[in-house]
Amino acid sequence: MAAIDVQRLARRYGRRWALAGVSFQVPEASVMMVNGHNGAGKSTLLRILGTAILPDGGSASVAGFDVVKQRQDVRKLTAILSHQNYLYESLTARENLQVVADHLGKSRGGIDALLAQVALDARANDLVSTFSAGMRKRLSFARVLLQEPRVVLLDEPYGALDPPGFDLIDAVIRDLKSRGTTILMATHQVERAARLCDAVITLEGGRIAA
Amino acid sequence: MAAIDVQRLARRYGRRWALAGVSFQVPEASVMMVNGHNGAGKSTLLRILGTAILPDGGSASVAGFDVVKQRQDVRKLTAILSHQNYLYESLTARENLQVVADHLGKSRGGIDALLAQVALDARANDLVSTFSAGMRKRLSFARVLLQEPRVVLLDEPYGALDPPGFDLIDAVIRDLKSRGTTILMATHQVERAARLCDAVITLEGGRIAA
Amino acid sequence: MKTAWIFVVLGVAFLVAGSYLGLFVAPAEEYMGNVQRIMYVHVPTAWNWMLAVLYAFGAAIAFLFTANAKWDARLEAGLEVSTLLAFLLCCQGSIWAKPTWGVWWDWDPRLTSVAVLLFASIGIIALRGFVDDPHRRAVWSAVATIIASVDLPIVYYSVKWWNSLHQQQSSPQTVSSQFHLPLRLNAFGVLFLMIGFIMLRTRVANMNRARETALPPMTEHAGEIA
Amino acid sequence: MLIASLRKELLLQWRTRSQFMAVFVFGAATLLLFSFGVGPNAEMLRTFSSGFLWLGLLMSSTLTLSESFHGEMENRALEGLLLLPSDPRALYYGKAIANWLQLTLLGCALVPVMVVLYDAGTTQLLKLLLIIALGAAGLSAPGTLYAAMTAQVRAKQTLLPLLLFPLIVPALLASVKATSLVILGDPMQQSRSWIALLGAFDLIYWSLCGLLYGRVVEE
Amino acid sequence: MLIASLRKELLLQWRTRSQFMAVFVFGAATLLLFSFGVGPNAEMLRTFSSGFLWLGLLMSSTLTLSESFHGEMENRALEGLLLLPSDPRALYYGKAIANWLQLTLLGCALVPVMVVLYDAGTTQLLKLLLIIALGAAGLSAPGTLYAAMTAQVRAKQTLLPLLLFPLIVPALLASVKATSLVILGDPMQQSRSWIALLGAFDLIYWSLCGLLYGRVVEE
Ligand code: HEM
Ligand SMILES: Nc1ncnc2c1ncn2[C@@H]1O[C@H](COP(=O)(O)OP(=O)(O)OP(=O)(O)O)[C@@H](O)[C@H]1O
Ligand SMILES: Nc1ncnc2c1ncn2[C@@H]1O[C@H](COP(=O)(O)OP(=O)(O)OP(=O)(O)O)[C@@H](O)[C@H]1O
Ligand SMILES: [Mg+2]
Ligand SMILES: [Mg+2]
Repeated sequence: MAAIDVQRLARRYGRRWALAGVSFQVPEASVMMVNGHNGAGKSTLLRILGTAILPDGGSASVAGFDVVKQRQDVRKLTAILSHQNYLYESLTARENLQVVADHLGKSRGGIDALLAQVALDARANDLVSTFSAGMRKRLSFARVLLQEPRVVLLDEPYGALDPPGFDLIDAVIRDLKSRGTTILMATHQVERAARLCDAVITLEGGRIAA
Repeated sequence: MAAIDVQRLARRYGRRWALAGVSFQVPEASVMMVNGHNGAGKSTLLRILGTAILPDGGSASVAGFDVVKQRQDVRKLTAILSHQNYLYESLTARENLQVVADHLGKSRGGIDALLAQVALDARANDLVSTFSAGMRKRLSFARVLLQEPRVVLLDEPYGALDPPGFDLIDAVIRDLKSRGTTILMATHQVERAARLCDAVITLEGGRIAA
Repeated sequence: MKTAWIFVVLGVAFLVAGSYLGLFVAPAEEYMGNVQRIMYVHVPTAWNWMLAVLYAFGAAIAFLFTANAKWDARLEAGLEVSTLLAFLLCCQGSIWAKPTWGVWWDWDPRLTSVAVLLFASIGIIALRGFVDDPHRRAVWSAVATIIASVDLPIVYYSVKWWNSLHQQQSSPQTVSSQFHLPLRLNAFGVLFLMIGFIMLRTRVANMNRARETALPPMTEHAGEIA
Repeated sequence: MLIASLRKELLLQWRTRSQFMAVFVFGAATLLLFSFGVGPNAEMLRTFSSGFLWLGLLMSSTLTLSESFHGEMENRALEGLLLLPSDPRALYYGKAIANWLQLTLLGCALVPVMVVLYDAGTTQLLKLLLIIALGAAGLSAPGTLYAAMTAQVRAKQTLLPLLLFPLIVPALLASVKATSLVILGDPMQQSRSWIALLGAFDLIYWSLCGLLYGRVVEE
Repeated sequence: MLIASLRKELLLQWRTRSQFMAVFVFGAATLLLFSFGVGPNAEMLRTFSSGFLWLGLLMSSTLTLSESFHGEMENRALEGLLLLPSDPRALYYGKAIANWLQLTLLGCALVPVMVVLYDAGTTQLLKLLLIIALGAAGLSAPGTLYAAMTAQVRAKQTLLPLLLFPLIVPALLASVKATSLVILGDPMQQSRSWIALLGAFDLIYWSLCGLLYGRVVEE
């Protein structure tokens, strides 16, 4: 069974279709890249699959659960790296991850290792409000990993990262895939992502380009 | 005379030096790339040169004017593309540019051409709050061009843009340079930028790496 | 559409008849004189206001359970008509209060609960103006309407308790039978008018929503729109 | 889950504790302004003191409440928590309890200000504390719900009081009445029934708002 | 430049015009709440009416003022304008004038509410308009300055009234006094001198704040 199954999905903002009927599948333990121009609807697609917003038409299931009717089940198994980074500005990097761990009912034990993985261990006790653009991206990536998701949705994961950061993302994606995680990634770094991906779809004006 | 002249520039946030004595020059009508890891101090450097923040030590001049003592002169000649995009969310794309033109005492005539240049002409009358990440970036780039600056400071210009957007930026940078504009660009797209640049500096922990 | 206009016409007819009787046929009241004739609109307005609030409350509950945009349109209509009625009620009451009680306003249970609900519904209408997303707008106004309606009995009883020492209202039972007919006529007049208005307003709301959600056609690939 | 949520709220509040001081000064300033409005009439001031106390607390509470969603909205952190997933009710009660604690503290801190400004003292401090705690609960429960709503739209500072104030009237009236009985003397032992009424409001608000919160924060 | 700035402000306000309605309702609700505080005492209400009117306007004004910097701060648009460069004074006066217009309008809209709620009418409408316009100017000039300051920090909603209220007291007192003379009758023609005083405050505020604005918004 496909890890992500999207059928004629549609979503509108006001009087404009951001997604106008998109269908595709992502098999388990594979990496798919979503391409497309600015405003093509990539973020909208990922936000629907991550159950952050509701679709206006069609259907989609993630890890076997419907994104409208079984939102809580979908949420248990997916994590999304979004344009919004979901960080508390007035908490430190470590506290941000601790809050997530607490809400997931996880132990706080693995947090330091995660911070080291994204090269933020030296800044673990600094407030997020003092972080540079790339450091925020790193922390929100760590936040995604902390959730140990079965399906990962990455919206522009390379944005604001430095070259070692690019390599970090690549390595983690390979690792996740080898452990059976499914990854859907929207990015403009086509060449870099192509090396990782098993499949590619291109959106154009809310539809899959021919 | 160098278009940008930076001497032992330093800037701190709280007890951490974001820039710890940086010196370099950028000749007129040339393109320089600033490299460096996340948190190396690139944005801080650009914001000082754009007179958005003040340095804590050293000195810098842009187009012959000191960034501390002659801020208004510097501002007349420079434009900065910053992590903050300086856009009014509740105005449309066109109105945003009109506001800038009005404040500069420029005519509003060239705005439509600019919008077409960044491929936003179809969305000119939509509110910025409905724009995708890349569309905002395009609009703030148009905002920079509207100022007709002599010195351009670009902080991560490729971020959030799609591949045609990358090419657009490259073309515009080449064009600006051929017309005598000096460009200082901080980016992580090292290979792409290397094709454009006349010189490169790399920051590391607020210093120029050896 | 047609029925709505029939209701409006009927309402106006009843109101004209009732008001004619109330103003020119019924005798003036003993203590208050002619001012008292405001009662013929005041009391019907009050009754129907309560009905409108109930209607809005019902629509809000129905929306939360069905998520059907139709209920949102009904909620919007009910809310606005009830706001209008509450406003009229306050105006009529104030005009009446000035000569009888010597003040425009007084903090008695009825008045307070009307004022509270008037402001609450204005707040909800304002909220609707700020939310662009139609779904959110509907959910939020339904939630706010429910809370405000639950609040209504609480306000009524708490204020009653609060002011229990100096009640100023005379009791409706003292109304003599000569006043009944115009009162009844007007009550039905306002009721019909209100039903007509709510129907018309619902239609406008549905049309607004349709316009707001008017879309260029999608390809045949697209799924059904909920 | 509730523990996790409450812990987070308290941590956030601790980080922005200077806000509490600012709100307190604001409340005190409001009390002062009221006394300006009434003019130099000591007897009148004492009579209205409890009303002014609660009005001051009400005004300040909108600041506390809307601030409590500031950090949640900056990077849409609240959405992030919901997607984990977290139970919206746990998130709600965590925040409502934290806000309740802060408002109770604020109310207690404003009492001495009232005593000094309006010459309105009492010896029944425990009873006063109880009233303040119950009244603050009545503010916090719907306040947290509405703050969640308005935090997501423009003009939040305006809409929050607009929606909240009418709603809060019964709890406010009961609190004012109970407080004024405590301050001005309560020969007929009426304050008990007001306190009971206040408790009843709290019960209704705390259960109803917890149920509705999920609908408000989910799209 | 001033034209450009004013034009921008009016456009922004037009886009957020629903905010104005909301602030008005808020102001009206505040007036209602004040009368709750005083209780059912008609004579007293009339006496305090002008004080309450101005307090209500003051409360509402902080909403208008801080909202007027909301759009500027979202993407640091104000910084963007300063870097063009724009003259900070033009930016200031543009915003201050726009805020003044809005507050004057608001004050006028609140008068009928006051008349109805407090039974406090007058026939000297032109004089009242003058007082409201002058008083609104006294609110808007320092208010815009402080709103710029507080918009850049956390807890802005709290800090703005806190900083503004003490500063505004003289202008407020003069406005209250002048208004109450207009409403309650002015046998000794004192209102003239209060209006003159108000004008003098305005002159000082408007010139001083324009000078200081540049220092506040530049780093
Ligand atoms: C639920 C709302 C209301 C209901 C059911 C209601 C009902 C009534 C009824 C039945 C009467 C007739 C009493 C009589 O003539 O013996 C009355 C009188 C009156 N009402 Fe209302 N009313 C409501 C709201 C208001 C409001 C908002 C005002 C505003 C000031 C108001 C002001 C008055 C006045 C001044 C009288 C005459 C008082 C008197 O006879 O002593 N009422 N109302
Ligand atoms: N909140 C919103 N309100 C209105 N329109 C929106 C909103 N968000 C997105 N849109 C519109 O929906 C379309 C798709 O946007 P989306 O953010 O999904 O694009 P994207 O593919 O992620 O673009 P980018 O590469 O620039 O991030 C765009 O036309 C955009 O203007
Ligand atoms: N407002 C701030 N308060 C405190 N520290 C800050 C602030 N802004 C930046 N810093 C710190 O200054 C250093 C340099 O930040 P800067 O934003 O210049 O980095 P950068 O090179 O632009 O990084 P990136 O590639 O991630 O954008 C970092 O250590 C950062 O944490
Ligand atoms: Mg996107
Ligand atoms: Mg940077």
